[in-house]
Amino acid sequence: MSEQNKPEILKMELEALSKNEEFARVAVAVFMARLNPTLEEVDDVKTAVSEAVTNTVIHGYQGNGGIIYLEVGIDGQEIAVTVRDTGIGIPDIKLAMEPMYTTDPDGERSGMGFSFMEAFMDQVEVKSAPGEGTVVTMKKKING
Amino acid sequence: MSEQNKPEILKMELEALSKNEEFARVAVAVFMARLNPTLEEVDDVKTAVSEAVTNTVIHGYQGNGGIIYLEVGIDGQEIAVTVRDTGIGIPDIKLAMEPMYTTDPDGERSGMGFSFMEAFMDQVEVKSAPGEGTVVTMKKKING
Amino acid sequence: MNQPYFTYEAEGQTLIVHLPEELDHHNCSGLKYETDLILSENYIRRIVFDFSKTRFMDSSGIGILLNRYKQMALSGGSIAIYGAGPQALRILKIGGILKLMKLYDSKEAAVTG
Amino acid sequence: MNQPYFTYEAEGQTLIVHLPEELDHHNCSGLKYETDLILSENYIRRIVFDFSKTRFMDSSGIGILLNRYKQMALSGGSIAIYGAGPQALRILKIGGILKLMKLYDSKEAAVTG
Ligand SMILES: Nc1ncnc2c1ncn2[C@@H]1O[C@H](COP(=O)(O)OP(=O)(O)O)[C@@H](O)[C@H]1O
Ligand SMILES: Nc1ncnc2c1ncn2[C@@H]1O[C@H](COP(=O)(O)OP(=O)(O)O)[C@@H](O)[C@H]1O
Repeated sequence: MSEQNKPEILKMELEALSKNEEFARVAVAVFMARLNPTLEEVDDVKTAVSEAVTNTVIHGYQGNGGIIYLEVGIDGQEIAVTVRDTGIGIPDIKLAMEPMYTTDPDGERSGMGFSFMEAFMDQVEVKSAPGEGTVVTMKKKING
Repeated sequence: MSEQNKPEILKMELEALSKNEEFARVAVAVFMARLNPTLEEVDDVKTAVSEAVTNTVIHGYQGNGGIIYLEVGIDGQEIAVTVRDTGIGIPDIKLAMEPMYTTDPDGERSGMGFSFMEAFMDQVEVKSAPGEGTVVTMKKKING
Repeated sequence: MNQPYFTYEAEGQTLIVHLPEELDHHNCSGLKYETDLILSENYIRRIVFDFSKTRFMDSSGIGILLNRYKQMALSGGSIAIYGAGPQALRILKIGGILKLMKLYDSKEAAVTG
Repeated sequence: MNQPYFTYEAEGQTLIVHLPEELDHHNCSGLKYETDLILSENYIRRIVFDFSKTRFMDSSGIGILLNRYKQMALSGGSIAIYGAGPQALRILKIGGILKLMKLYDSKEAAVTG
């Protein structure tokens, strides 16, 4: 197998600061360039990453900071992004994933984060335990 | 202290593949954007990162792959980049850092990697042990 | 990282909000406070959002639009949008915003209505 | 990631090498083999390196230039450069290349010498 085709993985640990939301989505966009994605595919993944990372900052760590664990796997033409936090966790995942559902107190959130992840990726899986944290895994086939 | 001024750290683990040389330097460039660097300062850091990462791929892991550990710290206006491998290590660091010195067998290397790191960063520190690996730490004040 | 923040412009009873290049949670943080202040001190009948610099937007942008929509709906005012590029347009569509706010081709058209 | 590789162009006894956007170890990998092949099959008296697309270059680029310089010096040929932007220019200077190869303003000037 040539260097081109082997499965690859990138791991990042970044701080749950709102300014890292942009860094995270741009880093994933740069990394996935090797799949020769279309501009629209890059935007799709950037948006989904932005949603998941923003959620760790606001909801997982409630603005108090912490570490965001980001993993990007590339296997053939599929990209898998995992965003993990060790924050407060989600008591009811099904409810949390409903469109427009938000626990945001200041009312500026739309509750559409999970809907966007689902709209822009082929597959979204959420695992969470209250008090332990949340893992969001998203996959998408890049046709280019 | 506001979110703007706290020391920050970013950790990455990426595979020692030559295509990750570009990813690494671009990721660091994107991360340091928050310091409002000049274009020239960004190029300086990109070049130094490219040298250190390329060395892990070619020399540290001798083209056989492995993990590159990249850390970027920001403290005030100073950026610190650490590039670590667990490869073959460097028997004589002083010799290795001499301009034009290279152990490259196919003769396409210039032996200027360390010289460039020193030219473009304020400070370069190399720690290495044969059979254990190499750590290159580079610092630069960003004036913007 | 250029133009990270909102800039505001008033034209009569219309408030024009120039959105940043990256319309995400980080860059949205000050908007609620700032627009609340402007709306409380001025008689504003219409808010026009200028997307012409915006290259990226996520659901945080939808949140701020929905909330301004509710504010204006309460006071009988209106909201318009112009300048959205392909990425923002997709987000605005999927986020249901285009059912609530009219999209115009230019600033002039958006202000006039 | 556009234009990752070298392209070659022949003009009489001159070989023009169009360098990639990112002139690093990854993108340099095929050059030695390719130029060796071209030099062995053609009578080349001059190599002209076109930097006009190159936005980034590191010491890997210096390595390939120095080696082509040695090859040409052995056969009595020459090397020229054109199109270098600010980043490449700094690297070429610090790498000592500008003492060995002449820098021209245009392709025509570089080919003519
Ligand atoms: N990483 C997380 N940690 C804890 N709770 C989360 C996390 N991600 C999402 N949630 C919960 O799920 C809800 C819905 O999330 P989402 O659909 O992204 O909308 P929004 O971010 O606008 O609230 C959030 O309001 C929050 O209660
Ligand atoms: N990470 C590393 N692991 C092992 N050896 C290294 C490493 N980095 C540098 N070296 C040694 O130091 C020498 C000089 O490195 P450098 O100045 O970057 O020049 P070049 O990469 O062109 O050889 C290399 O040829 C190699 O022998």
